Amino acid sequence: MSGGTVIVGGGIGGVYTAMNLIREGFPPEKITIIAREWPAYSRHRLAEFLSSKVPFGRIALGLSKRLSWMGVRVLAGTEAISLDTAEKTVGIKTNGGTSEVEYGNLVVATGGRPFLPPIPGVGLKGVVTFHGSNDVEFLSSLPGGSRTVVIGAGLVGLTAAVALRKLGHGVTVIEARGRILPNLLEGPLAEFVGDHLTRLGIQVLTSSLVEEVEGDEWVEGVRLRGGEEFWAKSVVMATGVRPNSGLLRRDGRPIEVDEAGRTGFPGVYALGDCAMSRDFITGEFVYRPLGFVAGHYAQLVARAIVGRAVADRGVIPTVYEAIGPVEVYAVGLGGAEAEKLGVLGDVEVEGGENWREARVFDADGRLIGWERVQSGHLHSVGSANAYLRIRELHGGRAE
Amino acid sequence: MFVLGVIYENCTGCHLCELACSYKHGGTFNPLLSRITILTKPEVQTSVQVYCLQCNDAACERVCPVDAIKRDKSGAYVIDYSRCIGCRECAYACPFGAISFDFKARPIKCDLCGGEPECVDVCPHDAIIFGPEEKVSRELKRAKATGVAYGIYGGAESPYRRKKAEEAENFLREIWKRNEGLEL
Amino acid sequence: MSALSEGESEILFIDLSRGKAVKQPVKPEDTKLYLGGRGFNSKTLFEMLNGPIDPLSVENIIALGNGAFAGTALPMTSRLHISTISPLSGILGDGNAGGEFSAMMRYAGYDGIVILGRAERPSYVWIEDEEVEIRDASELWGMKSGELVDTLRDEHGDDVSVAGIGPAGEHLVRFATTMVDKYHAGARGSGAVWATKNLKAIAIRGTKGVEPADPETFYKLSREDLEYFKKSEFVRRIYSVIGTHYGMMSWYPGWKYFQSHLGPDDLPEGLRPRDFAEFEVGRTQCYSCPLACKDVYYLPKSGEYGTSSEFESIYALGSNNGITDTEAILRMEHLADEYGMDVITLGDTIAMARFLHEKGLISDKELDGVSLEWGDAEGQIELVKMTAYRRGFGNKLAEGYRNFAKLVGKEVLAYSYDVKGLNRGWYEVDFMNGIFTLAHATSTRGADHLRGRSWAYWENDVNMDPEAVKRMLEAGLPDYRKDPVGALIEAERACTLADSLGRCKGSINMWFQAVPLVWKYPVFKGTAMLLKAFTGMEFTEKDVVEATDRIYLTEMAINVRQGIRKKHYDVKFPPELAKTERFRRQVKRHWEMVDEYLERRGCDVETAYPKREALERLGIGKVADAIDGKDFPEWDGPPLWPLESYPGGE
Amino acid sequence: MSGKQLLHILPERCTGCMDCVKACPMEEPAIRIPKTPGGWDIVVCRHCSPAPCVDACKFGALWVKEDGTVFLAKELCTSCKACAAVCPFGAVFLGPTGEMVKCDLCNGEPKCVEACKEGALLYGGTPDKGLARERKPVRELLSIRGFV
Repeated sequence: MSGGTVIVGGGIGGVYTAMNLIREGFPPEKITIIAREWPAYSRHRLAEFLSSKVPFGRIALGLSKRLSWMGVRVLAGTEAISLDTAEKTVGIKTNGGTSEVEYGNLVVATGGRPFLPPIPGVGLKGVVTFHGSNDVEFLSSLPGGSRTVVIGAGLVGLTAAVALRKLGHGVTVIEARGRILPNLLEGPLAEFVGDHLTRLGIQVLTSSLVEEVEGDEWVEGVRLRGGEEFWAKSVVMATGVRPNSGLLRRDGRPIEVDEAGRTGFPGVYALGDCAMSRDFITGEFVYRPLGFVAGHYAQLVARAIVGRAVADRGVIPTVYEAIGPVEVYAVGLGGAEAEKLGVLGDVEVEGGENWREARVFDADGRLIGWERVQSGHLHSVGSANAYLRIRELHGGRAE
Repeated sequence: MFVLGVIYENCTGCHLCELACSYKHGGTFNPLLSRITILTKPEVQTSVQVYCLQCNDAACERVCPVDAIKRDKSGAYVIDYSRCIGCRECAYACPFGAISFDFKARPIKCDLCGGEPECVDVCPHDAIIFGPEEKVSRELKRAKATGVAYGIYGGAESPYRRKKAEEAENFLREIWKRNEGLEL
Repeated sequence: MSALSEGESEILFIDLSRGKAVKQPVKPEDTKLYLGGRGFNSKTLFEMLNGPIDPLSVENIIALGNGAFAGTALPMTSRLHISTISPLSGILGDGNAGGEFSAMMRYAGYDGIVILGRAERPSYVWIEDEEVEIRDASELWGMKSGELVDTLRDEHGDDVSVAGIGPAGEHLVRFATTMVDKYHAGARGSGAVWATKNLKAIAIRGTKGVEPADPETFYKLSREDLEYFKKSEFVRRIYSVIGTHYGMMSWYPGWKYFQSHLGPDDLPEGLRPRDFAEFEVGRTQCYSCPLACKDVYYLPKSGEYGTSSEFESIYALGSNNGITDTEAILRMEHLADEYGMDVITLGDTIAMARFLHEKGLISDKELDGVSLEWGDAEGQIELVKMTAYRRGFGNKLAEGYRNFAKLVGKEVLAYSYDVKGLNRGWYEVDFMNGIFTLAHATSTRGADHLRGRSWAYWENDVNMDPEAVKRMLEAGLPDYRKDPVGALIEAERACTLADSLGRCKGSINMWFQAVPLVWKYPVFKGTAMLLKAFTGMEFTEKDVVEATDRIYLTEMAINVRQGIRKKHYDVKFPPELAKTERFRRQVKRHWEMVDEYLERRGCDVETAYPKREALERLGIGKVADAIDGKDFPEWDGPPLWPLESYPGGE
Repeated sequence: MSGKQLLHILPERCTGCMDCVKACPMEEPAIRIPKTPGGWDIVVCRHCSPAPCVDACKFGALWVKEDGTVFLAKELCTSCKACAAVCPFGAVFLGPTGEMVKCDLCNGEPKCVEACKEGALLYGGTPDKGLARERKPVRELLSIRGFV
């Protein structure tokens, strides 16, 4: 397979790199995808998969099938276990057996895995994450009216909570930090979302640390540091994602890449939830395990592999989510992330009866982030404006 | 503030303003690309002039989701095409239909030619005027009164039309007299 | 759409027999040779016909041409030129109409539409840019102009322009017009030709616009021309107020079949411009024209609105018939628009009938109860309707001026003051140093005032701007007092040019109007500058002059094939006068002038055929191939059909 | 027509009959008619140009077809919702199955326009002055001045 491109990972990052390579004129038969699960599916549809009980076919990516038809070699049920960058080979494991695959270019798109905090009891049966189809299959098998605790009030946790609530379960969300969606939204906006969740009958607890997940074999409840206990038949751990970077580094940190997704090793690229990505606004490399970031780098890596020049400024985060009746928009940097990157200036918040909006500025007063939450129909929102403004203010058009 | 006004009573529907406008904004003659539109029905010499009134607190400006419409120093709301996303929200918001679209479906509207409107310049019957707000509204009122006198709005017979024709006849005789003995 | 030179505009051939539309790009060299409009039409007619033909046969074609400057901001350029072999005269018959059709054609990407063949059933053509569709028109057949346009606008949108025919065309009235947008008529009988093709209308919408090769120069020159008319006191105080009714004061309209002519002080009440102003509710004009020469009138008795009552309709329908009832004249004019008939031929034919009746040359028995008393306005309204539908006596009137006389009897042909079948009344040769009679004789469509007559002596220009006339003379415009033939040829060039550019010349018969910028750059220099800026091709004043000569000689050749010979360049007088010595002398003078004219035009003085050397010098030797040494049956008007064989004919 | 075909919305004419929603051939109707305090709003893709959603889509699932239609290829969409984040009108939205929903103009023959009896949805080419004639003050003037 010398000269061929081997893609490790059958998720969004891997699949779209293959597609973009083909678009760039790269022969499909010279592409190999090493995929543990196949066909690839979209994690963004897990909540609907759960709450509307749509068949798996609807969350699967139609593109996976298309790639097979086009002649891309897919090694399904296979895992990459080792990498020899000198010999340009990847060690793989299939059905218990191992072998080696040679590569001309290697794309590491091994994704991320849910982070499980070191809390006693996270290994109990009934404690799941919200990351894969098996998690969702378990949750959908719960008898109606079960009690569930969701730990972590990020986008994943909240969409899971709403989906579970829709199924008629009693849901409690527990967040360690001071507000829900702490990385995404400013306080007043988070509060707005929280109010609506409460109205849905979802109990939301912030600044609450889980001390222990209780139970013998099966989970029975959750105890907080203050001693408060919540009885639950299942616990969803939505406490973030960590990179699957083991193929390239041992420390569990995301793989460092350049603007075109190149790692330090010749012919080796990395993208998606296992790797860093560049932030458009600051130009800094950050760890941002979001689907469209993988999509962005899938374009760049494909271009770099076929030898086209890549001059890329990075990604403007553009997040939308419907959390129950609330629509959440976030474009650019949130206050928390801006602070972490050291560019936070002012934050302005305004709002009306059924909406709240925040604008985040850097120290020079330039717009770097825009957030909005709203419920019910509003004729138009300023998201496009924020997107254009940020693009204008910070280095022209995004590639 | 300078404003543009169209005197309905004077407009005969020749469409020259449309051609001038489309030339001024794109070097081509195409009434569909004009920022001013004269809907005409020549058989009853009537027309409806559709043009931007440069409203105060204009709807187009307010609804634009990307803030691409701004008022310039001549008082015209101008579309910034580097920002415009072509969503046509402005056109739907304009109660007068004064925003239309070009071939690329970009919205186009009157920009008062930066303070020197070409349509005003070409109008052969002084039906399009540009000037201080008070002056324009005075002109519009005067035209309305003349129109009533002329019988444009129907109603009683008007001596005005006959008088104008008589004046024309007399002026013709005057010209003949003037040209008598003219050496060519 | 950009400039002509790039060949981006097309000629659209609609073959109704085969139900097909074929497009051919306009070649830049054709633009250079024939300019456009009338030039293109005449070229097409010459190339596609192989005469002589019966105008009402399926062989005939109709060419619509919009003129080189159509759709631009150069003022007064929206004339649609319509050419065919005329059922009225049997020779080249062309005329132009205003409205918006010609601009729309340009915006749709066409510089010519040629209609051939015959559709199986009543049809109309719908054109929207590239798309051309032949559609069923059985519902439209029978409609008057106004209803036709309204119906098609309901179907295709308010902004479409419509050219079509009214009931007069359907009944093959030989002077039926092509009607554009209800009120704009193109004369010489093309309306009947539409009907022989089973074609009721063409509706068109164009969206593409037009872009000159050098927009900046072109626009600058156009603005200059526009400003001239805007500033003119004559235009503002007379022309935009009374329009062509100006002619009632200035042009000596005929009274009771040219028995006398009314001077400005003889105008009876009811025929003065001020009388017509009573009915006016507004003024309008064709597309892109600053003049507003057309009145919009309201008729209280019938509750109708009409527009563009012109001098011609007032004199032909009114004074020449002894009618002074203002509202009745307007109503007849409106009916002529609705039915689609030429007012001049209509009025003059009726006037001749009255005259012949008065002389006892038409008996009461033939009249079938119709009154032919001078001044009978109500009776004439009835006659107009009868003519349009070829009912009763109207069936004969519908044959048109000279043909009508022929029907009455060979002996009355002497009272048909026509040249080549077209009527313009009679004038003494001595009048205006012979140019009136000569102009009528040499016109390539028969006696006509719009082929050079009034231009040859700057009739109206002097009233508008004597200084500019002086400049024109200084620049070498021939002076009719010294060189009437030269003056006429130059004037014919001006008219040919205007027709080919799409410029209007009809409204006030004026150089300034017909030839762009002539008041500033005499004589054809301004036109050359405009053509250069518009097409991007090199154009000199000489090129312009040669193009108009090329067009004129091509038209002569068309007529040669239809049987026109030198004898048809004759001049008519009332038979009583023609016998006198004074008139015999004038006739002799006329033929001398004709000889000089033919010589200077490059025609054979004996046969009046255009000479090969002249044609070759102009680069159209192929025209000579088609006529040289050939003998065509002598012209005596178009072949007339038995009266009962016309649709509706009794 | 040489230009692009546009779907025009005139919410002031909408009576909320939902005929357009019923007529939409998509599994999840791509046109929505939410109630507003003053009447009804019409939410449907404007097929903007340059469309922010096309710019934001990193998966090549949104592109502009030759006729100017902004097209969503379901097969390429991952439901990352970046398009929804930048659409000012909520015209590209998350359907109940987790897939994104967006109007495709029915390949040039929009069924919603056919269904709308109120004339609140219009479909026409550009450039065109049709919209001007549809505005209320203009329509009134047209009728006052004897056009209709």
